[in-house]
Amino acid sequence: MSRLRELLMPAAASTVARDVDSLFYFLLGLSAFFFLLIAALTAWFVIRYRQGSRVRRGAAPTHNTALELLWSLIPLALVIVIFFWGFHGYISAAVPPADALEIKVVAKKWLWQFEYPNGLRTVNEIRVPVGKPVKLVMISEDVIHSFYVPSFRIKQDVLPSRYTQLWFEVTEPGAHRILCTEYCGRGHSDMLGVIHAVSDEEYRSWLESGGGLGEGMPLVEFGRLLYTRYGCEVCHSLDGSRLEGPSFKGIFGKPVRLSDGRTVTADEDYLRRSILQPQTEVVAGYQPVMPTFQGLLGEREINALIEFIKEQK
Amino acid sequence: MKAHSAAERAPRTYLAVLSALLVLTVITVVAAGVHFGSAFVNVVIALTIASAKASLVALYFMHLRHERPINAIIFVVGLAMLGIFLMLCFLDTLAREPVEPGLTAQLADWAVRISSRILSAS
Amino acid sequence: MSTPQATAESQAHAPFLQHHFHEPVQQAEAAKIGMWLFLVTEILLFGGLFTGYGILRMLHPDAFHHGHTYLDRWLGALNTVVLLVSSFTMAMAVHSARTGERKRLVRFLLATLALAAVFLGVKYVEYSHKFHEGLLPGRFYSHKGDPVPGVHMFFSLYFVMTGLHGLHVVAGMVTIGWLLRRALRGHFSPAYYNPVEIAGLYWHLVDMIWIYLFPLLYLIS
Amino acid sequence: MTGANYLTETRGLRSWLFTLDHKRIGVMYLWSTLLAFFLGGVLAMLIRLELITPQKTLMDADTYNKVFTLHGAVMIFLFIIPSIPAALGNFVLPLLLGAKDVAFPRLNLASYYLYVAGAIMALASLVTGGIDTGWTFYTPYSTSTGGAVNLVTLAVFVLGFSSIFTGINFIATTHKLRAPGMNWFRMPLFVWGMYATAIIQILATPVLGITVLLLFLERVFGVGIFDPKLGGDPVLFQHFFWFYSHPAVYIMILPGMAIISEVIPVFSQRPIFGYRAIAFSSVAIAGVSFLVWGHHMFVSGQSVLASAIFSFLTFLVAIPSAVKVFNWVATMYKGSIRLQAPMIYAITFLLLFAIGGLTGLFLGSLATDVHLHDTYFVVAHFHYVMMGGTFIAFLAGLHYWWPKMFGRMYSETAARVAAALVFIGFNATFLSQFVLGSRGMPRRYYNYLPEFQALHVLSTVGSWVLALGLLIVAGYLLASLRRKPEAPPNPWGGMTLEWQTTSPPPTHNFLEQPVVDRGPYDFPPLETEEETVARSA
Repeated sequence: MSRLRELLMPAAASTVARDVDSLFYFLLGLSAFFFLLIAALTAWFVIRYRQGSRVRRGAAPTHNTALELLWSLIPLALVIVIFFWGFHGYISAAVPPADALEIKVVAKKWLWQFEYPNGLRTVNEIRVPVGKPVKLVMISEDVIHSFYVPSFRIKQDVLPSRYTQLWFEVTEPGAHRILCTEYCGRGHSDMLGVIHAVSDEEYRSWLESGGGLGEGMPLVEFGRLLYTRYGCEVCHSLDGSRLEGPSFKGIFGKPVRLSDGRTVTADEDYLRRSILQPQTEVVAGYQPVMPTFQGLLGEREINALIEFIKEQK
Repeated sequence: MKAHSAAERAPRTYLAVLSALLVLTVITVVAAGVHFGSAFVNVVIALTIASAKASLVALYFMHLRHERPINAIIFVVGLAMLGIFLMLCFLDTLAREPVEPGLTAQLADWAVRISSRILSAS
Repeated sequence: MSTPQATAESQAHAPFLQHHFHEPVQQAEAAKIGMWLFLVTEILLFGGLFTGYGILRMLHPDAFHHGHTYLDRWLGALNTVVLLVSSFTMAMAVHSARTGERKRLVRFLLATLALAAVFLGVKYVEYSHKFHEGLLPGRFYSHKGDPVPGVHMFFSLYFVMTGLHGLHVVAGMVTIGWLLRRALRGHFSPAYYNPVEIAGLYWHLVDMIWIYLFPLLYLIS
Repeated sequence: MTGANYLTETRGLRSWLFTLDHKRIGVMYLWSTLLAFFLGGVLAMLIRLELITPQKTLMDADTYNKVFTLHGAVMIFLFIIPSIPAALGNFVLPLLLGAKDVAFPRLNLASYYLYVAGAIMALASLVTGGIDTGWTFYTPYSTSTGGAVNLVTLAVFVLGFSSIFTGINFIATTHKLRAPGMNWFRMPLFVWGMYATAIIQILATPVLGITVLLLFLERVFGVGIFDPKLGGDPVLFQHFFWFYSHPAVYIMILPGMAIISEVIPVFSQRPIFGYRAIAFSSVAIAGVSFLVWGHHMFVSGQSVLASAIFSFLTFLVAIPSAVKVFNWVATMYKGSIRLQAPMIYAITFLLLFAIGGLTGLFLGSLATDVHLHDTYFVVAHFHYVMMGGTFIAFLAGLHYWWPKMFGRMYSETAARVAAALVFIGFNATFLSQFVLGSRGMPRRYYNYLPEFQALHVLSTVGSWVLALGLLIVAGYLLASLRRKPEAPPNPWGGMTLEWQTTSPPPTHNFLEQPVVDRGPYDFPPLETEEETVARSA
């Protein structure tokens, strides 16, 4: 049985997930029963009463109030049970406990940005303690996105007009995938994130060390990690092909024509200005849609990215 | 059809209906100036006057009173669907605050919050 | 439903009776059912707008209250009276068509047309005042000095609702013009006056929609 | 049947383009909607091909987004909503009622031309930048993206009126043009189904009209009702959109059910079980379908109270559908069942619609919907109900009335082969998507996680088998048109009025006005066991 559970659903990893799974399998059993009932009856009638078969036919009833009442009330009772079971699960998932760790989430075209109460900011990745409730307060900067963690069985649209919230309490340590489920354009399927559920101490030490991303990693390699982790790859290709933004292939040191007609050379300063204030110097022929990374990237991260771009010959 | 037998007095009926409509228009303009408790009550009054005028037009000018009932049924079903759409959209917009744990506490809380919001709203 | 023989006789002398109907009353009632169904789609079309209006008014009550102060309450009231009287003249037109008085039918149709023109005239005055003041919908709202944000939302809805209603008034005028042409040609008689009656139904609905528009837009307290 | 019929009485393009005959309008609708289905099908095959590999296979993200948007829009607005009511319904409804034509023939032709205008505008978006918003046009994405969204929103507005005109026609016809002696409970259940569908078409489509009109005004004038930056509420757009779009799925399924309620009694040679139950449940579904639209918005920021109410009402609307399925199965009890093409598709409908309906329970209950919303589970659910339900019922209706429409029979063996391929291909394509969805694969994804590739490949191969089956269906049906029109007036032994006239019928449907004195399913009593034994001895 557990092998079937693995096949059908990702392993349940949050407190809420368990009742969602039990309701899911109850519904699966119920549906299988009714489907087999209908299929079996149909098959039996089609074979037994096929034209020309010698079998007692006589006057069959064209309506039978008792039977019709029966097969209306039984499904009605069943669906009312299912409703309350589902409603109970939904309410308990919708109400975050008071002492939950609150993380601010900002969804923008094609990346998730997180901010911890102590000001630590990360992109597309968060680390949370196991066994403690975590509450996400979410807003979007452009269109509607939707925060979905399959292994926690939770999902909530992220609206541009107001805050929506979501909470979970992880039971299984490990990495749990975040996906966007509300269609939001070209990078909709690239808005992937990950939740690392770790023990309390590891979480606390990670928090103090300011995220500790890329410790001891050479700059270029750290730049490549940031290139994927911070979603640069969604708009800037490495092979020269044109996406939402210009490709990084061979641009370092080259003259670049801007949309306002000026020409600048793509040196470290230009790259740094483009990372922190992307809207000021947009390359000709591209839209000013790049979000700013001001406050999101420390000095080490910016240097790593520039080194990585330099390497793209 | 019944309508033909009422043919002679029709002009007088239409005149009576028109004057009633004009009077109701005056009333609605005057009523808008008076402040009845909350803005919500004013809206309800304005809409009831408007509905009175609309039903006068529908019953007499549009002959719903003395014709086959199918037309009136179509009209009423249309209004019912509009009512459902209005009601459920309003209900959703009103009840959007975060919720309390526990089913009964939750339902009680909603009832209190929505009624208070409606009375004080708009 | 009559037998086939009766159909042949009634088809012989009933004017404008289409081949698939047995007698004129059946065709008239079918036409009215069809018209009422179309009126329900109009009610739900405007109903959607009223729902949007209601919800946005609840989200921005002060903006709507401030917005309505720019509307001229008396012009709105005048337009309401104009449309109510035009409903009366339209009802009288239908009555004259039923009783076969062709001259009165033509006169009442002309009166309805004239009143509709007056209505559109008043709307033109109001719209030009709004354009002049910069009170335009959504992005184009350029009026300065509002104590409350979001007043553009009121004017977005104002222009969409009254604009769509105005379009329906114009469509009504075209229909009445077409009725006038046929009335002058003597097409209508007590045995056949369907088009006048269903055009009347349409016109009364346009009036009913204004009956709701007037208090909701002009009289916000 | 030689002699003049509606196909041969007048010839030439003008006689078709300006016809007021409901049968010709039905046939024109049939070819137009089948063309739209073919285009939608090609787009579906492109989607499945792209999804063979997790990364880019043959197109980039923007093209993929435009392809799946157009697939959704074409299949819904250009095929599944008009197909049964406007194509088969237009042809058969007056015949079933014993009438000469629909109540408003000119309105009927206007409806067809509005459909053509809407189709041209929608397909013109292909060349003017395409639309990548999904068929749901959710704001603020739809108001901020480029492409031909304005054109397509106007196209949907126009198509809405085409649907409304059909609805007006059917209700007026059902009220006013029934044959002498045919009271409401002697009407065939197909007419009840069309009546219920027409109610929804009239009450729901106008709200779609105002929704796309507001979307158009928002893009052009920045009206701001749905735009958060101007103070609007994007969730309000979802309320407007789904107030139409959920009843629209009943505009799609009720005609399918209507056909099944005609086919199963005829091929079991037994009166339908629970005539009034089915008739009233059709109208009940039409009514309750307006109360449930919020189950599309459980995780969209809708309030918990509204979600609870919508979830409860959604379960109420499941009951009439379940009752109908039980009634159809009960009809076959003690019947004399012939497994000819229409009946094969009717039984396929029963099985696939049962799966579609039951998986709706997963999406109707709040807790499981949070996990399954906007995943491939939903894609599989609505394909089971729309394609497995409505399209398969459309095929059943097409095979059932084909002799009456064109006077030709088609090859039964080819029909059986095609039906088998369709059944296998369909289940392979969409059963795998249920598992994709429950394992957390979101819909409308261009790239996906490598662990899902196996199921996607299975689904793509399944779609090839399904496409092959459908091509065979098109093949033998078109081939049958080349034969001489020798179909008998009543090839299946039906008791409803359309079988009392010739195949294909004359322009005025009946040589003399039929009079009805008994129900639509009064078949001759079946031989008891003794009579069969005596007959064969």
